[in-house]
Amino acid sequence: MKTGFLSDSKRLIKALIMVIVLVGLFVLPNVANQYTTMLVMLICMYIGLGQMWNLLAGYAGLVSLGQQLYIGIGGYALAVLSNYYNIPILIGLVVGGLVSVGLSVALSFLLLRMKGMYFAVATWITAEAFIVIFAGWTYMGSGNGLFIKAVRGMPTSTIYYYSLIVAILTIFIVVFLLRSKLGLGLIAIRDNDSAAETSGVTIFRTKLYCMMISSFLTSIIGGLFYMSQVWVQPYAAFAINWTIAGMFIVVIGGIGTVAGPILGAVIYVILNQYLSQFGGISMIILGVIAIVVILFAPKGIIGSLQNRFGFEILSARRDANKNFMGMQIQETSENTEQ
Amino acid sequence: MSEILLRAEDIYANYGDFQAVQGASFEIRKGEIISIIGTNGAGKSTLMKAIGGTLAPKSGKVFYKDTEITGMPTHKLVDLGMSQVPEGGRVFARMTVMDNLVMGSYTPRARKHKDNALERVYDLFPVLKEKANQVSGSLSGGQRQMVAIGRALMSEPELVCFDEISLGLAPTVIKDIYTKIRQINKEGMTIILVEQDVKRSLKTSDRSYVMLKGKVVLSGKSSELAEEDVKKAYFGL
Amino acid sequence: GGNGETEDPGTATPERDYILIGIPNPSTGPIASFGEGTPWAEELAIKTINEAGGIYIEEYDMKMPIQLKFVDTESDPTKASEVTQKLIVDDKVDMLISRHTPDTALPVSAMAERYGVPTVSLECPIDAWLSGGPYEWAFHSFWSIDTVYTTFSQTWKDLGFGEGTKVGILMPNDPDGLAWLPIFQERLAADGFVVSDPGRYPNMNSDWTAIINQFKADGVEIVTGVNIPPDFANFAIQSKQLGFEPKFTSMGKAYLFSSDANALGVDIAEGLSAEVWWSPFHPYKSSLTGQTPAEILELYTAESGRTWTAPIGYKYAGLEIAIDVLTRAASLDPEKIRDAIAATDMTTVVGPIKYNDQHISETPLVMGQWFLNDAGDMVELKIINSLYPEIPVNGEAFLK
Amino acid sequence: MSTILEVDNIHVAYGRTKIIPGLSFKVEEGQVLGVIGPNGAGKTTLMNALIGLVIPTEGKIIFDGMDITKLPPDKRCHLGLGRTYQIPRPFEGMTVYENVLVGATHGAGRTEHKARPYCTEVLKRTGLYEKRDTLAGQLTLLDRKRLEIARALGTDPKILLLDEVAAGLTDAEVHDVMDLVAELKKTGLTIIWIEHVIKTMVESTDKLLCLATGCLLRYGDPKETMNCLEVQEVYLGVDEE
Amino acid sequence: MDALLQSLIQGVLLGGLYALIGIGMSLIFGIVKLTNLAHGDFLILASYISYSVVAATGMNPFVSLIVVIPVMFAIGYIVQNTMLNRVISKGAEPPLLVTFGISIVIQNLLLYYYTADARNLRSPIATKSIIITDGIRIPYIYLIGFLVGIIVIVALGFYFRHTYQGKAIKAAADDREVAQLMGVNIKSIYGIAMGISMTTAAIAGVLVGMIYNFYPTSGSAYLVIAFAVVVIGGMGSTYGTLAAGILFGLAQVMGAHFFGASAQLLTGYVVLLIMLIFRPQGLFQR
Ligand SMILES: Nc1ncnc2c1ncn2[C@@H]1O[C@H](COP(=O)(O)OP(=O)(O)OP(=O)(O)O)[C@@H](O)[C@H]1O
Ligand SMILES: Nc1ncnc2c1ncn2[C@@H]1O[C@H](COP(=O)(O)OP(=O)(O)OP(=O)(O)O)[C@@H](O)[C@H]1O
Ligand SMILES: [Mg+2]
Ligand SMILES: [Mg+2]
Repeated sequence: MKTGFLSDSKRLIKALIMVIVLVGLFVLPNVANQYTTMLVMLICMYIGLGQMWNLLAGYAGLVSLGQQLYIGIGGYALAVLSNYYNIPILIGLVVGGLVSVGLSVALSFLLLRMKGMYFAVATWITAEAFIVIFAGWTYMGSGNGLFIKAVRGMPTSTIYYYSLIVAILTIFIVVFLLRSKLGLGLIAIRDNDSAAETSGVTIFRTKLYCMMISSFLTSIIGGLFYMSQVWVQPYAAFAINWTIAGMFIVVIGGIGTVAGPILGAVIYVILNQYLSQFGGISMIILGVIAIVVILFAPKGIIGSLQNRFGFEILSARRDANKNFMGMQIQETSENTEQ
Repeated sequence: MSEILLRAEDIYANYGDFQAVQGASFEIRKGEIISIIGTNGAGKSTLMKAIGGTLAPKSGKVFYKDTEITGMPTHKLVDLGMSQVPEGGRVFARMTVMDNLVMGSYTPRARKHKDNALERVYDLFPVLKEKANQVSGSLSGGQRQMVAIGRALMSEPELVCFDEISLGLAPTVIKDIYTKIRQINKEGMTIILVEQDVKRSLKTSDRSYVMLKGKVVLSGKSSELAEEDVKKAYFGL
Repeated sequence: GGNGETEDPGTATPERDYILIGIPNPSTGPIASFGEGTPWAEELAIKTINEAGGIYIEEYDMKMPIQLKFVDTESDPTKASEVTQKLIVDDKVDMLISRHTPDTALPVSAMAERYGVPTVSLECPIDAWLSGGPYEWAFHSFWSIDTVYTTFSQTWKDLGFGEGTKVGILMPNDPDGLAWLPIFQERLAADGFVVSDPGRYPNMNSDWTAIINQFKADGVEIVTGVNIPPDFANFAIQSKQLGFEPKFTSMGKAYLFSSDANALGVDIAEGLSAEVWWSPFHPYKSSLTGQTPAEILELYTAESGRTWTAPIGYKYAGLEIAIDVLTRAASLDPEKIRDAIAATDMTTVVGPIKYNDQHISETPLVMGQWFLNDAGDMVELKIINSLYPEIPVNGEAFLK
Repeated sequence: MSTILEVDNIHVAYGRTKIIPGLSFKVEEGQVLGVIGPNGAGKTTLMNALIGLVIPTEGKIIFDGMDITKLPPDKRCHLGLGRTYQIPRPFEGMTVYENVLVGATHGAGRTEHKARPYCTEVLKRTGLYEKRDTLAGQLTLLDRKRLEIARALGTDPKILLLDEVAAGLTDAEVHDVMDLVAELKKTGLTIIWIEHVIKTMVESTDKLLCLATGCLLRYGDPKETMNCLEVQEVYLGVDEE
Repeated sequence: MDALLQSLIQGVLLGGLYALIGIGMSLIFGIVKLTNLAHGDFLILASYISYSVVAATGMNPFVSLIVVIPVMFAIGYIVQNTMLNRVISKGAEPPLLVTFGISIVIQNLLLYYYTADARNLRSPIATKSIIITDGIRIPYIYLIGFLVGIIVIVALGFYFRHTYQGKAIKAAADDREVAQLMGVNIKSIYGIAMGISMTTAAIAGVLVGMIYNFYPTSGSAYLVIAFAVVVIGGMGSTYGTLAAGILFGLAQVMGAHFFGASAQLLTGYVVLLIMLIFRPQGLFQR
């Protein structure tokens, strides 16, 4: 058993590392070159996207193929509010998030009736339907989409900070959520819904909260993406590619882990940037990498490392002996009986 | 004495790093009923899995009629005439009762006798005939166990292994089952019983093996084993 | 503003000894057929100047060769924007060339504006490109939809379709369709044509019965619009199945390339007419080598074994403009390059380029029709109508 | 003693198949009620109806003076009905401790902090304390059954519904369960217990109910129920021992 | 009136084709519990294989099936055995990503070998119809598609209901381990299931290639259709898939008939979502 002192000092070191990393990230645009800043900015956005997909699929068992819906809403909210009403960008972000929450609540009554792959497919089809709706909606610029004129000149560093904050927020929220009662209920539902229900977990409400949180943040991330891209257009905004990117990030990194999407996003962004110059074969390479990683590490990179070395970074697991708050490297249970 | 049908030598089996079976050996002759007993977690089911091919043993050898079958894929073993009823009344939940039973006669050898075998199973468990077209996932616990047993019998095996056969069955049915087991044994089927119910298994079997913490700690003719010894071995006293 | 973000070399020793031009290209994905011919055409264009040692740059007092950096947009505007940012901030390109449909041209131009990178944009209808403006750093050349209509309607009138002719319009709900629609509606009406409009169908529409029924009911004689190739193919085949055979079809985008036209089958393809932005029959010459479009395309076919496509001309022209601009600017200072672009006045293989104050230069467009070849197993394009006197007609329009 | 649960002429059906065609009985607070009956008699179905996984087509279920016939399972759990599953359904991705914690927080409405000591106590009582950090997916059958009980207890129920928790256990282990039940009874918990192990039923229940094809065959004192001729016929079989 | 009848006919016929596109996916989805995001691309792969065969031999596209089917079956079998079997027990997401990886690899390999040019398997009957009245015609090719769809689906229904192998596939999906204990070769049975799914994709691919032009990226459009059909019909339900295909096809065509071309896709989706409200587990799922 570890002594209190030991775990305390471990915790201190951990906290110290975190602070250093955070400070480093916050001063990055001032010290690093512009490309590094841009890379980290993209990584932050994709971390957020991944975390939110992971929250749904990895923890709540809601394998969604429709996260692009909220990305699109986030982008459009920004465009509509800033173009038509001159509303500041940040407010636009939040309003987009709230609209998404509303939408997710409305859709929940439909989607949460479904389970497993029905849910997955239904979420996707819903997003596809939104392509059709937005493409036919003159106010939204129809198939042409809208230019978000207000962000045309926005410097990368500004978007960088927004993205960084949102990424940290998503990680924080996921960790916090999982260590909360809600997270416990989510995992219980994922493992066995009727047993969870008879254990007192209110399935609909628990899933609903999860969907609301994820739609809110995904939508904000969508806003960030479109801040950087300026042009929002229905076929791209509601494209399945967003969810696929999230899925790639999470599954490669390690589903059901908090660190997985972080690593996954780093790999995804760097790989994409690097491969883009290989023209015709870049996609083949990406596809092959995805397949190979999954075949040899089906739990993702972090998941497999955790299995091998028996620790978990940013664990959501509760230790029966210890208080669970505070971020510490915990050893997972070795089997007690021998 | 009749020939040895199955022989397991010094089997080790693991789940990850955890050793569930640590050097267990046993044998069974044609026409015998043996029972393997032991507390929960003794490794009985694991041993059966290791023999039946669903879990690759870490080391040790298994022979069936003098051919080594260690590590052979399960479906081949079934072709050879080994059948198993895994614990916990596992049925093909989305298939009908009838289809579950029919799946029992999957091997080419058994297909020929499908209709006969089906009649016999219905005879043993009349309720299954009533429920023939019900999806087996919606059966009661006991009914599932019946399906699992019936299904194994459908394959007309030479050797069948029942893991916790009476689990969840009502007393009448248990009695029937044991009568039936003795009967099919007389008809030539060799049987391994894995049971919790020590008394009943000692009474039914020719020989018994007692397992403790992954090892066989006692074995002998069931009728000659003293209850005291069994108890001791059982709890490792 | 973000324009201050580009760094100013300022020193006399260059970071690198070449000029770097970034070219996002849809090499994969749905519009990959536009991306075909890259990098062949671009490399052909820079060959002579690089062999001559490159372009003189004043700041460094030396000649610098041109290097091109291609990135794949996967036909996706999101990707296009990401890889363009990489070109700008990582590779620090001196210029961007953006082309091939709004899905590429718009996001690339938008990134050019954000980071202040001088950009030559081509091959995206002017109207669509302008919707992303106003532009400070990007300059565009292609034709406008108005010209398309004028060209189309001129052909119809020449064929004897007069006032009262029933024209069915087939416009999808995509940037092209939506841009074409109001202009066609307005001008068709002004010309006295009777319009039958079944509404905005979505791309990759799988069934055309309702549309065909309406065209049949309205007695449509001419069908016009702008479609992605698979949609038109499907529409045309179903029309035939259901017994709808318009007298004349003038469609944008749907069968520009020989492969698309021939995939329709000769029975359908023969007689279809389309807008032609560039062809071997265009009379212009390369500002770099004096080669004619016919010569360039002959070379292309010889080297790649593939038939020509119009985007190849625009790929080539983009570099013609870039080289001309850099030669005049003799500098890698973004602002100087930008000013040089603004002052462009030249003729490329696709026609004359001279930007107006909206950063637009319109390139010529003519009418083409698909004719059965001598063997009768393929169709080939001929020009049947031209508003530009310098581009000659080489086939006689016919009704089917 | 007061009546804690009243089942009033309930009819239960799955689709068109009627399983329970009208059943009524009452359970007194603090009692242990045994339920026996042939396979497929409807015991588990009855339990499903009590817990809310299936809603009776007719009749009423009254718990603590409240009509709960149509409440969903989670609400019933909050009110104080806890159950185990005949075929164990642990949350496989969670540790044993977390399994119990789910019920203790969501079911009993405690905060996680407050639930902690309670869970520890439940784990100790059910003999799972040693394995608290094991993933539930790796447990043996017995431990899964124990976990079923532990998880149900975690919800802090007023009525505990046990579905064949002793099946497959050795005599000694069955005794452990019986002791546990006796102990729980002392704390005032009402228990409804389905089991096929007759001896256990006779010894540890206050009342015994025998179901056959969904109907009440006999309800009363355990010994009397056992001795009833009809029960012997449909359930026990003619004794040969 | 003619227009309405024409739309009805077209909707039903299109539906048969949709069912054929969806059936292979439904099978794998419902029985092996695998969401095959590459189904559409496999279908188009079959179209290209047929294209190559036709180009090389000049045979009728239908006849090319004697080559295309075995090739597609083998591809399905191999893909399942070398890749999907390894991840199938690891939850829903890893197979999802693997099939997506396969999807982009197929798309881009096709692009690489066949370029982005439009292709088709046009045969002379492609533009011919049975003329009933001047306003009502039944295109041969759609009629063939419809009939083939029905034949394939009925055959599959029979296969799963009445053959040992069909039952073994279902059994293996329900409980791998126990299926092995019945003598099922678990390694090959999923491969066979995928092979069958690919066989239907081969047939659908050839039909689609005869009706529509195809490109390396065409697969995604068919994936959406397959998904819609599967969700409406209920996973793994063969006749459900047929009914769903027809319902979806009719919904689209009638939507366009009554509300204009812009409503075509949307009506399809709306019908689908309404279906889901009332039958969240699909039309024919219990
Ligand atoms: N899938 C698994 N993963 C890890 N450990 C396991 C697994 N299955 C069983 N074990 C462990 O292996 C040991 C032996 O288990 P086994 O199921 O063979 O026991 P048993 O004798 O059949 O017990 P029971 O009578 O309860 O069925 C137990 O300690 C159990 O915890
Ligand atoms: N979903 C369902 N659809 C149709 N019939 C069902 C369904 N669930 C259960 N049944 C039937 O209801 C009857 C009662 O089942 P139940 O599980 O209540 O029996 P039980 O008394 O618990 O039996 P056991 O002792 O074997 O566990 C059985 O005949 C079973 O086949
Ligand atoms: Mg066991
Ligand atoms: Mg039961």
